[in-house]
Amino acid sequence: MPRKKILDLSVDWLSILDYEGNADKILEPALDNETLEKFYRTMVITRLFDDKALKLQRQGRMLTFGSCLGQEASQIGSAFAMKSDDWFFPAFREHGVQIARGIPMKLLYIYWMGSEDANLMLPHRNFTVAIPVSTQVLHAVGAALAAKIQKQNIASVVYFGDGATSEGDFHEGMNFAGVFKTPTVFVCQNNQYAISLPREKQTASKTLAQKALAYGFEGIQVDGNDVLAVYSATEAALLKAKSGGGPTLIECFTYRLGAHTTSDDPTRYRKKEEEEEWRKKDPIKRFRTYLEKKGIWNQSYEDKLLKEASEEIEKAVEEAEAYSPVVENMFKYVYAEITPDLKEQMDELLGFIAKRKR
Amino acid sequence: MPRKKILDLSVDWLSILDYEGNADKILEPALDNETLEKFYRTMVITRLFDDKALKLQRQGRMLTFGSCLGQEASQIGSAFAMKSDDWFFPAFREHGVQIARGIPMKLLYIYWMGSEDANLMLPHRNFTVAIPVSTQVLHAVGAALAAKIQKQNIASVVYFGDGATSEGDFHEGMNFAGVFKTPTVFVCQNNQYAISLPREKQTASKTLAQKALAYGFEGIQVDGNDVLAVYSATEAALLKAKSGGGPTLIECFTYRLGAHTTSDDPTRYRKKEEEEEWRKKDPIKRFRTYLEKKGIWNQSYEDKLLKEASEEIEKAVEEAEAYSPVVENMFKYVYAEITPDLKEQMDELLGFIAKRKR
Amino acid sequence: MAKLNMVQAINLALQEEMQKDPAVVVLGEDVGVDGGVFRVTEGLLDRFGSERVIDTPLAESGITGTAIGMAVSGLKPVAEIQFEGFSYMTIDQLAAHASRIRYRTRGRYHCPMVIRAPYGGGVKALEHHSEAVATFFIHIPGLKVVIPSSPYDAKGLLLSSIRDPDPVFYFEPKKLYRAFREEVPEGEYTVPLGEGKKLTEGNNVTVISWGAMVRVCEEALEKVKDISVELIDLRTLSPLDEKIIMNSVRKTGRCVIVHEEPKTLGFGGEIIARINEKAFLYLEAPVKRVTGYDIPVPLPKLEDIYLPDAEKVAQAIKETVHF
Amino acid sequence: MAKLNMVQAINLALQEEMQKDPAVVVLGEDVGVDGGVFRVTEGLLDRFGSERVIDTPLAESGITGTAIGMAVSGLKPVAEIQFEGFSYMTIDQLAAHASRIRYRTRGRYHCPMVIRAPYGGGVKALEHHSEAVATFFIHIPGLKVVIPSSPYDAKGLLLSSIRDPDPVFYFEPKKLYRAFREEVPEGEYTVPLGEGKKLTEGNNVTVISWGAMVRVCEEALEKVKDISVELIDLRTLSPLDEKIIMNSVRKTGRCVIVHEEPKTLGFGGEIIARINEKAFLYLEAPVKRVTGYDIPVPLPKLEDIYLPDAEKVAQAIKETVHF
Ligand SMILES: Cc1ncc(C[n+]2csc(CCOP(=O)(O)OP(=O)(O)O)c2C)c(N)n1
Ligand SMILES: Cc1ncc(C[n+]2csc(CCOP(=O)(O)OP(=O)(O)O)c2C)c(N)n1
Ligand SMILES: [Mg+2]
Ligand SMILES: [Mg+2]
Repeated sequence: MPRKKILDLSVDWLSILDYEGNADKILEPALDNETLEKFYRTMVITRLFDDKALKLQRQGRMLTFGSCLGQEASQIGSAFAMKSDDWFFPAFREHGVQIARGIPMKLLYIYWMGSEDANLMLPHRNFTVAIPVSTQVLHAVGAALAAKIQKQNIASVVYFGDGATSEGDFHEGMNFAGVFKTPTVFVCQNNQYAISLPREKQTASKTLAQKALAYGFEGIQVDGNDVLAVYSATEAALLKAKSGGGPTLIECFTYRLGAHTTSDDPTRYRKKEEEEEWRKKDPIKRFRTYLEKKGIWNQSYEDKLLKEASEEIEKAVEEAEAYSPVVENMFKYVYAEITPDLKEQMDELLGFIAKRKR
Repeated sequence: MPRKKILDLSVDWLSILDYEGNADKILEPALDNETLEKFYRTMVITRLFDDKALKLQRQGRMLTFGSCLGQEASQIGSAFAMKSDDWFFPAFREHGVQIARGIPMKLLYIYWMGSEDANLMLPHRNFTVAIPVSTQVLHAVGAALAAKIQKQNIASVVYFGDGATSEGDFHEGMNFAGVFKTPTVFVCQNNQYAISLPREKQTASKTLAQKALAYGFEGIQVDGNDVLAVYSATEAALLKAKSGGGPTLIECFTYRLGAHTTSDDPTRYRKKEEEEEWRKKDPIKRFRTYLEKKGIWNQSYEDKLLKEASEEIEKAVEEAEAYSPVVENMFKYVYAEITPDLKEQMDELLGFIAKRKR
Repeated sequence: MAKLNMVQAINLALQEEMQKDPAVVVLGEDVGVDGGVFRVTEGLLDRFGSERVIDTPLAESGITGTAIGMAVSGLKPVAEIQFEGFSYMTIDQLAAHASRIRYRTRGRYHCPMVIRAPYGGGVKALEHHSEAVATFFIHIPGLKVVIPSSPYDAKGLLLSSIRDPDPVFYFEPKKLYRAFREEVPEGEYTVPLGEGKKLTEGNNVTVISWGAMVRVCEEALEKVKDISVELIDLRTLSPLDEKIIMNSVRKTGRCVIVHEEPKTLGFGGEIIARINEKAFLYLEAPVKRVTGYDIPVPLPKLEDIYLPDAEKVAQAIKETVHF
Repeated sequence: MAKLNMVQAINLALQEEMQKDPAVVVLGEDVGVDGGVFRVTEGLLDRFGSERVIDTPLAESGITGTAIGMAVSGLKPVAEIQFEGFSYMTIDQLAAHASRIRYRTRGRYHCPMVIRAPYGGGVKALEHHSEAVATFFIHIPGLKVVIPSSPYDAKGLLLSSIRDPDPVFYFEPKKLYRAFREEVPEGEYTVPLGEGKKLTEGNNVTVISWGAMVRVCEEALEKVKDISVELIDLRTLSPLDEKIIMNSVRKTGRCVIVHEEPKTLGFGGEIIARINEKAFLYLEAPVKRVTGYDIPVPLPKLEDIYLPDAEKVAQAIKETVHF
């Protein structure tokens, strides 16, 4: 009757690959060489895509842009655990996931150059980015609940950052997922910062993974710079989700090597040394060592990959820059049918434009 | 390196008094007879206050009203752990706490009869009720943070229900409290229902107490029908808060014996048998057995108490019903100084009223 | 055909549409086992089961955002917010997401969802249970806003709202929930969104209103029998039926707008602006507003004098006609 | 006296007021170590320490509600919401609580807090970073709403806002943050809330605007030099300076209102309603609105044509004068 412990809870950590290119024998996922190579290739393309975006932005050819440098393992590992029928809900830094999911890079660039016309959610169940932090968590839960109701054997995977865990919508979404046991995988990329706020000041909990315990389901902290660990954890979570086991929170412990966005100056809030420490943990280099040992990677493979990827990216940029947006789209897609009000406003604007051209 | 447990977390349960009137010898708080008697008296007054309100409502003399029947131990035990300088933030069912904190019953009735004029936060640091569920959690955290900044050695105590833990504001408040280590005690009265929704459907976590773990501080589940346990847990949490130890979440495990409000019909969603089970656990009866053993309570004491309390309540009702609200107050207190707009609107309304009187 | 009150009419609409379209699901606080605090969803759980009638945890942004995810997945969620005073918490998800999904995806995805909430004052309720908050939602491009004033319209408008491919906020004037009954046909009929309704024909002055205030205007008409009033119930506030307003005001040259929303930035102001823009030369008197005041809705002791009533409306009509 | 841009002027106001009044504390996302994403709070942390300059977790309702608790405890919190597009999440706490504390306690408690947020378009920003959301806040009784259009006013209005005993939403037109400099005195001066400012005197037409659009109007005036325009910068939207509007419109008989907020239920409509009510007989032409369209603010490629510009304003002025 008096004081007693009534509940024991715990959180696990998962890492598979070390920095010498050795994988844990028991945990190593059974992936064929082709798949491993695809992981690597996509990580490299992501990095080049990202780098190109930063360059374009500096030249005034793009909007503010948030690089995912350093987070490639978290993104590619989780992305390839999904099936194409699964729903994907990004925040705004998931370029790697978007590329892995097959969204044409041209469209990604058009969006970040400043036009909604590229938001086609192609090829399938790839939601548009969510700029307001954490709002997408609820959409993912809703989509998963819908899948359950519609008896579709799919799951939804939603991405967000360490900062996002502080928002009310994160909480409400996690709680709904727990209550309705929705097939949802919550992928939190803990990159240690929300703009300038370090992880320790974002929340007083020791891990972000443990937040899942508040909602009655499992949270796991994964080495987010280890593409195999992230893949394994996500695959297991998806399997569980689709077999009725409910949601999982995966905290990918990683680091944002670049600035928050092109508007940000990280020297204001963190030490170069810290960045350097993490630079040594580069997820691409780490994976490459593994692939080299497996005989999948060598320098000539790398050279060829870089060349092909760069060409692909240049082409995407060229096409993106050739695109010019359609004025009428601003009014045409507010409602299924344009309202008299909007028709009037559109005609007025088109009148202005025509007059100016004259 | 591979999979390993990195975190162990737990939740405790606390109960002190059994149903035969025996207290756990080690945990029994050292309270003098006068204090114990005050606890009892306030619990009884609360029950009478509450009952009177229901009667008035049925006669059309009050608004919709939510009874706290069955939750008196959770309310009185925690209320008397506070000092008068501590901040108190209620939801809308904390009549017991309000009475314990010395808010005149007349004012409480005036409010529930439909006038803001009674919201005077008397005597000291007693915030007005929060009708929107969970919004008050943030106010309590803000007040506690202010106390910290102002170097006042006080704490804030905020009350809410099991349902409230699902709201975003609960989450944001708990997280701020954890990060800023505010002197805040979160008293969750888990009365097993949020209107019709049973606790198990509100959240998938086994306890509500464990939600604190997501924010890096302690949560404890307390026997909410045991006034001594609630008192002890709250006192300990307040002590911790005021000595810099940060916040605590106290889940008072109790039951709402009545309807959600006078508009509610609980037979729609729960079994009479369940109510009967809990009725046996009546917190007042339970405490009375203890007091009787201690020689504090006897039937003539009870008779006298009931008589005095009833008289006090009748007087409060009489005074409350004699009160009629001041029309100008609607306009006078929107801003410190009435704006020209509001002056105009007020004059117009006063004109209407004068005309009607004629 | 049965005489139904508004609660029954809304319930009937839900029953019929859920029967007809398996994509329609209902979610919200206490909508299932309890049948809703106003009993609007009564019987749905028994009939359609807990996969289609979902009791949610207590979280308004959560309900809204979850409904969005369901809507983009092919369902047609009808979510209930228990009282309009808690609809503030839906604004972010509605303004930032629901209303923009079609726009942001250039029509590849859309968001067919309805949020229902009881609306407005007049029932002596607690704080935050008597508010009139339409402005917040009318001002969100991409969202539609509907407020019926009768059981017949309530059913027809709700069916249109559920079938509408875009998100709709459907407000239910709670004062009218059980205020009166009228013939409400079973089965198929709809009242189109975006179309107001002339309740009386008149020449002297146009009176425009919506929701519970329509009934107040009707009462007021009894007090000004010598004046020929054209009473218009807008029914849909977004998109607005400008035509019905302009046709009437061009004819009468005078107009009174009645709403319980606060005056400043209540929808009345916008309507006056439109009249100014499109019927300026027809106006023979300033358009008058009878509205809630720019104060928080008072608790019930002062609620009656806060709300527009027949006398206030009648006086405004007289002043406008005799300007 | 130094020439400052708006960021510097706001920063100066914060520095001075924090120095003067120990009750003033600053909180928000990235306001401390980072100095704010626009550097508005730069240097405050170093000078006043982490108890008065508080980097919060990422939670807008949290920031708002926490500020409320601080304000009722005797502090004067100045909270930053990083972009106006995330201010929707503050509405519930502001509408349900901050704006009502004085009202609900009949003056026993009040809520002296300021929420600052960058405001509006024109800087080629991401989605939700270019929105003009004033309506949501003007419509909340008990809240005040301020939008400066110059560094001088920005400082003076912010000081008044912080000292105001009631909650104020202070919007900062981000397009003007670094657009120009002007003399901003150090030390004590305030610009009172609730008072507009005549920028030019004129007889033919009144032009009313606020925030970044004031500068667009000034540009437009260059294009209509033959017309005598009275340009009014409202500066405070709530409470409204009706007097300055009516005096001017009664003189000119014509009026154009320019705002970047969407047209429907933008504040322009309300102003037109007031003019209709109080200057009807003086009006010689319908009041015109030049506004954002009733669509989500488009991404930057189409932003320029979305926003009111000098040409659109000039055309409206001409049409109104030649009506
Ligand atoms: C609701 C909301 N508030 C503030 C912002 C501004 N903002 C953009 S990203 C960001 C930090 C996000 O941190 P985190 O979730 O850790 O993701 P990361 O940027 O590290 O990927 C902030 C504050 C926003 N986009 N949405
Ligand atoms: C934000 C909000 N949503 C909905 C409601 C309607 N409502 C009032 S009380 C209540 C249930 C509250 O449950 P709980 O937190 O467990 O407190 P209890 O009523 O059991 O004391 C609901 C849904 C409300 N007041 N506020
Ligand atoms: Mg981060
Ligand atoms: Mg409860």
